[in-house]
Amino acid sequence: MAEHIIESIYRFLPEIALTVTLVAAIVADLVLKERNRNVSWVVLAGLGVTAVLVAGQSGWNVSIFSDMVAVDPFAVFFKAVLLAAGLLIVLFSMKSRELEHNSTRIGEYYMLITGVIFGMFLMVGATNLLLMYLAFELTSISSYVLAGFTKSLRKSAEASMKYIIFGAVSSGFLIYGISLLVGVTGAIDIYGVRDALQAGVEQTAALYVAVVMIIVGFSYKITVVPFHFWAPDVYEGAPVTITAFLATASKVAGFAMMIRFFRVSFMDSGALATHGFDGLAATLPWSMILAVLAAITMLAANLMALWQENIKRLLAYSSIAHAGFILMGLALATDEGISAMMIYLAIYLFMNLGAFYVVMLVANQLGTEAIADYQGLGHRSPFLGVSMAIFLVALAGFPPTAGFIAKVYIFGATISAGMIWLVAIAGLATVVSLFYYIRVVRNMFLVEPLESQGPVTFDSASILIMVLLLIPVLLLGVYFSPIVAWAKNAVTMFGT
Amino acid sequence: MALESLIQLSLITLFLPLAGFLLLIFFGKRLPRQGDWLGTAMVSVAFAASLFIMFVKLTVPESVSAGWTWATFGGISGVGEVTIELGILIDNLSAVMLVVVLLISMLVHFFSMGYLEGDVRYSRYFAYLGLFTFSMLGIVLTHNLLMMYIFWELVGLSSYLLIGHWYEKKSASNAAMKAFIVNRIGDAGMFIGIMIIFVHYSTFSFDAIFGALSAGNLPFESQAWLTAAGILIFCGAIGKSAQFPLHVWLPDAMEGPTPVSALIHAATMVAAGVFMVARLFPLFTADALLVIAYIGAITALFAATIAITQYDIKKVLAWSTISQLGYMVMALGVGAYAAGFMHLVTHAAFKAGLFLGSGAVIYAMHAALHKQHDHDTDAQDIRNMGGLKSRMPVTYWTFFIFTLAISGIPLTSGFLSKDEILAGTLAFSTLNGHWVLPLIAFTVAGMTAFYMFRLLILTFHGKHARSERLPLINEVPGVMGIPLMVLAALSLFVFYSFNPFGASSGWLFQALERPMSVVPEAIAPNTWPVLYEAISRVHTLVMILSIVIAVAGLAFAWLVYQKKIFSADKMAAAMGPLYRGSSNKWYFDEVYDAVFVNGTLALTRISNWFDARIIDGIVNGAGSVTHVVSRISGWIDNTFIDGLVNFLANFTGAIGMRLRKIQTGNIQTYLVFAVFGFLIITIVILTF
Amino acid sequence: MVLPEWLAEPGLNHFLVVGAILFSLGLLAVISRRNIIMVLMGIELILNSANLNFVAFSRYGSLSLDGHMIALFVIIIAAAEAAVALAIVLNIYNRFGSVDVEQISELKD
Amino acid sequence: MEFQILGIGILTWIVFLPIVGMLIVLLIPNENKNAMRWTAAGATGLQLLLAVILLGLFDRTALGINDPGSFQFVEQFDWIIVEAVPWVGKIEILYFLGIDGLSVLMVLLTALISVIGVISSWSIEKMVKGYFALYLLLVTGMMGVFVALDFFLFFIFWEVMLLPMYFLIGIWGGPRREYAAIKFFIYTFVGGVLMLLVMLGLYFSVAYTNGAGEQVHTFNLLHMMNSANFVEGSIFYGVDTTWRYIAWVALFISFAIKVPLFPFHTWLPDAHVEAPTPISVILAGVLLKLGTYGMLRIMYPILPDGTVYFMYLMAALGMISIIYGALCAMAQDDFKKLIAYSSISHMGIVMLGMASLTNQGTVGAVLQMFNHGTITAMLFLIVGVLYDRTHKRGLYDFGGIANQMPKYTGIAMVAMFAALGLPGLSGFVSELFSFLGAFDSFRVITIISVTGIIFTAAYILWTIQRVFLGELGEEHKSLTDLTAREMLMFVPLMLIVIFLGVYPGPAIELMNASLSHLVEFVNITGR
Repeated sequence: MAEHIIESIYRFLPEIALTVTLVAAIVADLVLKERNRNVSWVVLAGLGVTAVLVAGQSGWNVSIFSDMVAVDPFAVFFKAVLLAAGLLIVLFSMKSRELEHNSTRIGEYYMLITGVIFGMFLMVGATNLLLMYLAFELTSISSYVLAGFTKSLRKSAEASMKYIIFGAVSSGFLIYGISLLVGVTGAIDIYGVRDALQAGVEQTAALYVAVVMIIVGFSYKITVVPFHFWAPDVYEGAPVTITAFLATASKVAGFAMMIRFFRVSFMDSGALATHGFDGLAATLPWSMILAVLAAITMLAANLMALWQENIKRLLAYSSIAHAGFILMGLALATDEGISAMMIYLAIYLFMNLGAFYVVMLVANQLGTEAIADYQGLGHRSPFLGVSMAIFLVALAGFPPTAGFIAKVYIFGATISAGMIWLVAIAGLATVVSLFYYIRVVRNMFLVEPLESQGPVTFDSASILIMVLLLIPVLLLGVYFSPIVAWAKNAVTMFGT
Repeated sequence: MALESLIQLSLITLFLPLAGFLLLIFFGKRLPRQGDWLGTAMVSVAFAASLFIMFVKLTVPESVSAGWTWATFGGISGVGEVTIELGILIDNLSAVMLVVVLLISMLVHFFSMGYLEGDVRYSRYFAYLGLFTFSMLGIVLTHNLLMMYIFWELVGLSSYLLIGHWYEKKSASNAAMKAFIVNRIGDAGMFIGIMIIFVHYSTFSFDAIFGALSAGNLPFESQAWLTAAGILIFCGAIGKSAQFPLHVWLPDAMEGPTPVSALIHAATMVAAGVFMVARLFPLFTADALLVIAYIGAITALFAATIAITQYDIKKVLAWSTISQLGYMVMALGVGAYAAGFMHLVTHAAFKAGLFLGSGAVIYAMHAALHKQHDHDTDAQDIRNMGGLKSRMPVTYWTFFIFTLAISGIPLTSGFLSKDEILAGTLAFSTLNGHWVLPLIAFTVAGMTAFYMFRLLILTFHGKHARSERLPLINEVPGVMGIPLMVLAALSLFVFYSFNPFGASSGWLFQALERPMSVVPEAIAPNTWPVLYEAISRVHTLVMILSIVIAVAGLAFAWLVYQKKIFSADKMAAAMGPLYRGSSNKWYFDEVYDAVFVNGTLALTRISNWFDARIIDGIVNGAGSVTHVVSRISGWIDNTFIDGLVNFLANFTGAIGMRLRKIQTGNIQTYLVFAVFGFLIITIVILTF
Repeated sequence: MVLPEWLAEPGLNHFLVVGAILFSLGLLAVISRRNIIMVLMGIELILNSANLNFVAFSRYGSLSLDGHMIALFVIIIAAAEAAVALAIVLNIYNRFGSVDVEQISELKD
Repeated sequence: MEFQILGIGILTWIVFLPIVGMLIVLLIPNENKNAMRWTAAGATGLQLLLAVILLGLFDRTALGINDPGSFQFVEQFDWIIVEAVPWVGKIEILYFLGIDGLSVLMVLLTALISVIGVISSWSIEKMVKGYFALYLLLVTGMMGVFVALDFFLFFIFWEVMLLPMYFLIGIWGGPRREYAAIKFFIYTFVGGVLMLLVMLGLYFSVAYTNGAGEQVHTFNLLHMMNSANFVEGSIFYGVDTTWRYIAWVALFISFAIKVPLFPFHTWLPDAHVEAPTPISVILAGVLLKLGTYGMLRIMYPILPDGTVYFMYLMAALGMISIIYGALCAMAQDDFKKLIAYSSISHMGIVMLGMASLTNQGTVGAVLQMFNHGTITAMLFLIVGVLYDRTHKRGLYDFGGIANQMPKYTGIAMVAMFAALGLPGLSGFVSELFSFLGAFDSFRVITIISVTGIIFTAAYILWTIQRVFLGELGEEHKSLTDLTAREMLMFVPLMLIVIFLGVYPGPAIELMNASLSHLVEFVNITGR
């Protein structure tokens, strides 16, 4: 037993490192002066260490703390992605003007960020239903606070309020669903659930309700229509950095948890079918539910995005739409689909963060988030304009950007799984999405700036960060075998 | 000498005029005298060569030809090879035609030196003459359909350029356009005909096609297709030779300089149609030939009726040209091959002469009017002329000879050919019925004599319209006079046959013996021996008849316009509608404008509207319904206006608009939607 | 006194039904009440309905003490959530001078 | 056939030289405009030089199309290789370039038009750096499409063209440029999405067994052409199945939009009218050919059954485009719009020719692609010259130009009559063979189409009359004739037009082998 604990702790080092970072952040906040800079450096360092530790975990495929957490390629992949997101967000935060106004409380800001990342690490690894829920709540609750971090602003306050109410209800759905699941299967971790399903379940109706409620719970996290309503408002109200964080990292984590849950307990066991209980059981159509939800999400989100006047809202809807595209992969119930999702998520992280970064810089310089104010930006600051154009084009899925690769793989997987109708809808949605992405590009380049609007410039650091984001978006567009190979191998989860 | 060397020689004759064209187009302006001498020299040399070619060729029976590969298709493993050749064929037909074309061309070159002296685009004019000569020679010398079509279009081009020589005048450029487009219609038919032939035989060369046909290999194994091909190809001739119903362009073409009218629209290009029919004679079926004959007859008749009432000296000649061309076509149609072609030759001489003569008259009139500073009087209207005989003797006497020739008075070349044609038609009707044809033929002969003498008398005899102008009118310079004399000489019988009353014994007639038809017996026209036998039966009768009729026509004109025994106006009044119809060219132009031109224009407008409204506004319904929406959002108007884009933008946009409505900002509404979502899913699951 | 048959021997389903009713009431409260505090109460109801299930399952179902344990955790979570929520509500009150959900709807399309 | 410079294949050079040029342009400081112009000229010029060398070394007898052995200047490298895992087979995407008789002329055309485009861009003063950067990127895209033999690569190049074009029209265009640009963009993007879906479908349907004996899915076009490679049970497996027809239609639409074929053509007039002259030249000269090229390269050999099944549809659409385009052209009074519609009409002839599935027809069609490229490029340059001088494009604004600008008029006449299909100029030859081939397969359709040449004559001659003939207006008395730079753009095109008109033999010989093979292949496998 003891050595199991020891071993578990050893396997758990990255998470521990994060906790240490968290504490360090608090301390630094107390002792150091000129906080903003220094605390952020501390956090960066902590994340750096964590990154090293995570790198050390590659290839492991074990379960620790008596089947509480799995450390497997799948988890490692997502930890890496999340760390990338975390690092970038911290970098953003160092540049953000919004936060400077609250520099007195900046310590707790970074602390919370670290906390969220910790929660996400648990989310991607958790195999125990309770731990899943705890991790889920840990990230959520910290996010509620972060969303309202600039609390002096009405919109920020409102955002956090909506976020917490919607979030709490959804987590209520989740835990209630879990309670039913636990009840009907008598198991409290996903392996147990799988075995129970394979052994057969009597109360199928209860099982169905449970699954649907769990799906609802996840759907809120990954913003699937019609459980997405909080997203646009919260994204608009929250500080840009947090919006970016929510739109990318927390979505990634949510997907990771969802994938693991369905992959382990439902997928490779033709579970319900095998023991031939009554007809209902044979056909728990969870993948069809997801397919339909994905289709609705893609269409609705893209359509609603058409009319947005606020760039953050626009990106909010675009990220909802992307959630739809990604969800297709899970709906296929194939490992190919899952690997496609992972590729998509990794790439999506960079292009979306990039777009948000530009939004932040513009907000810093011009203090505006209105799309109308972007007119002539391409002329006023070619670098910024071109970068934004690249990110948007990537989001629209044009070659030779990484966005195209993401779409190719998710579409490809869908086609090879034979869901032609779904991929057709996806294609249609893509066309629609073009309208609003290109509209921003148009504003930036096809409209001349006014005489009054002079050129816009940035310090080299900001430019450096931008380049950091551009490189993967462009490079993965023309040479993507590494990410693909990694994603394909990372589909292996412990216990499958 | 070896016949093969004729090929090289013919190539030289072919390319000399082209060289002239290129040199003049690029350096014309810088050369002395703007290089008119250059173009003329080129053509003269070519003419000499052509004479040589003809004499050599006529001494030997067999014809000579050569071809060069132009394009190759297929020829890889498992795919047959198709080779397309361009090439030269020299037989009696082309040899004679060669001389005719170059002779007239040369004379016109000389005449033009005088006529266009000091013109704005003098060198350009000679360049175009060269281009035309080249293209015409191409038609004459070719040994395949494709090359014939190519040069067919090229003469069209040069004719377009020359008609539009004075393009500052709207009427001129209009006429040029009309000529080209009307011809294009004929050419389209011809092209289809050629396609039928090629697609079946995979070759364009005459020999190959005739060979395959005589072996009984019909296009798509059907006689109908063969006849169709024949008639379609003949469409080209209808266009070029201004046959009914595509004759409308020729009178307008008179907008070009008169020497051009002489060369292109009287002697050579318009005769190309006739030449082509002669060239392809073997593949025409009896039915095709009958159609051809009737087209010719109709053309001949109604053109003559129009010519009678015209007052513009060139218009009269133009209509008479159409009528004479109809004559030739009819002759070929009935199978009087040699007669038809001979008439082409003789007609070339005297009609060119007539045009040049009229050119001389117009030239003199212009000079006189210029001296009077009179810019209103029309220098081409014969009502403003009269009595020129005294002032312009050379012109008068040559013109007189030409008129005799065209009216078919004995001792002229015209008599010989025309007499043969009449005989041919009559013989044809003795064999196959169709009495209409000879009837028309004789009528037209009479009318021709009448209106030509009417023209002669009104122009040269009687008193001049304005007595004070007469002394100002002077004879034209020698460079214009000599060509007239040469042509006049060539309008006499001796050059074609030593027997003034029988062409059949003449060298030309002998040289142009009719080729064997290659179409199957059943649908072939009656063979030459048969027809010839019939001709010789009716020949004497025809000769007498034709003389009588010609003289009658002549005499009548004399009585009406010289002696004024009958008043022309009274007769016109008596004729009433007939007269009006004739003087208005039976309203062809009006009808065509109303039907085809406006029809097409309407069509273009319709399709344009269609493009803008329907195609480009798919489901404009969606567009208009949601127009309000697009108002609300300013950007959509200036980004997406119409078309598919419009549809997409408005339609999807509208949906998007509706969907946004649910994003009310009230958290509880959100939750309601979410809960509904949950309930729907659950219910669906539990029920299915 | 004599209890009606269906109440005589309370079993798993009774608890589940009660739990479901609690859940629905909570949801109803969240959706209908205009005062944020009331909404938060509704949320508490929802979470506790889940707790009831857990406990019931570990009493009647195959679960051992796990159910109770999970319930405890959930209660803690609920407490934390409530704390944060109240803080946020306080902030809302400072900004909007009201805790009426209807009025806090400035962010919308 | 191999030819390398510095160990890098000639095709790579040809495709990526413009990119190099683009990078240099981006490094040049803004004020130094001439340097950028010369860089662009240099890059495209070298490209043209290489293309000519290519032409010189090209082996006319090699078949190409579906036979890897006989492609020339082939460069094949693994680009994306992902080893197989239990749930996904090996992934293979190739960097695969090569040309055959079908593409060689297109490569030459692209290089030529690109150079000429640069020359005519000399007068552009607005945001020169951005302009040439985008221009060169566009050139790379076009060239890439013509030499790519891997569907993925093909698609990337195909889409790469889209954005530069959007900006080039949208920023440097005329008054309604935004509308024209977005319209072009949306149309083509829709086409792109359709193509993407079919491409992925094909990818999963096609798998070949490689040396190691493992089943490899691939985007290699040549493998897709081999019906034996279609995996049993995959959606495009079999012959004459519904899915294959759907795939055919989707591909056809995506290509037909580019051609553009009635009824997908409405973006063209707007794009042409609004685009700056050089871009119109590129658009008409090269971009439209991509559609028909794509059909011949991808649709024909990969889905021959569909091609044979739908050949009448293609022919009918071709016919409509011919007549309809000509009629619409006749109704225009904007010079540029007229030419735009004439392009629709002329590309209709291409469609008709290739639909016939005969040697003459296909050769005629490809030749017509080339000729239309040169001729229409000339026409747009002609409008451009007039527009630079007068800033007017209306046909009724002019008249009597012939006297004022003789050189210009002469060149214009050549171009116009070539467009009219006058024998002796290249337009005629290709139309002739397209029609001859078409008549072999479709009697009625072809006969109707032939009447199109009458309308063509009509609108061309009207244009000549309105612009060049008649009295010269006072305001145009000051017009100057062509400058040396302008002559430089016209003369090469004119020489080509005349040469191919007089003696098309060499050009036909270049493509004959490949196209004959293609036609035979489609006819055998498709029927």
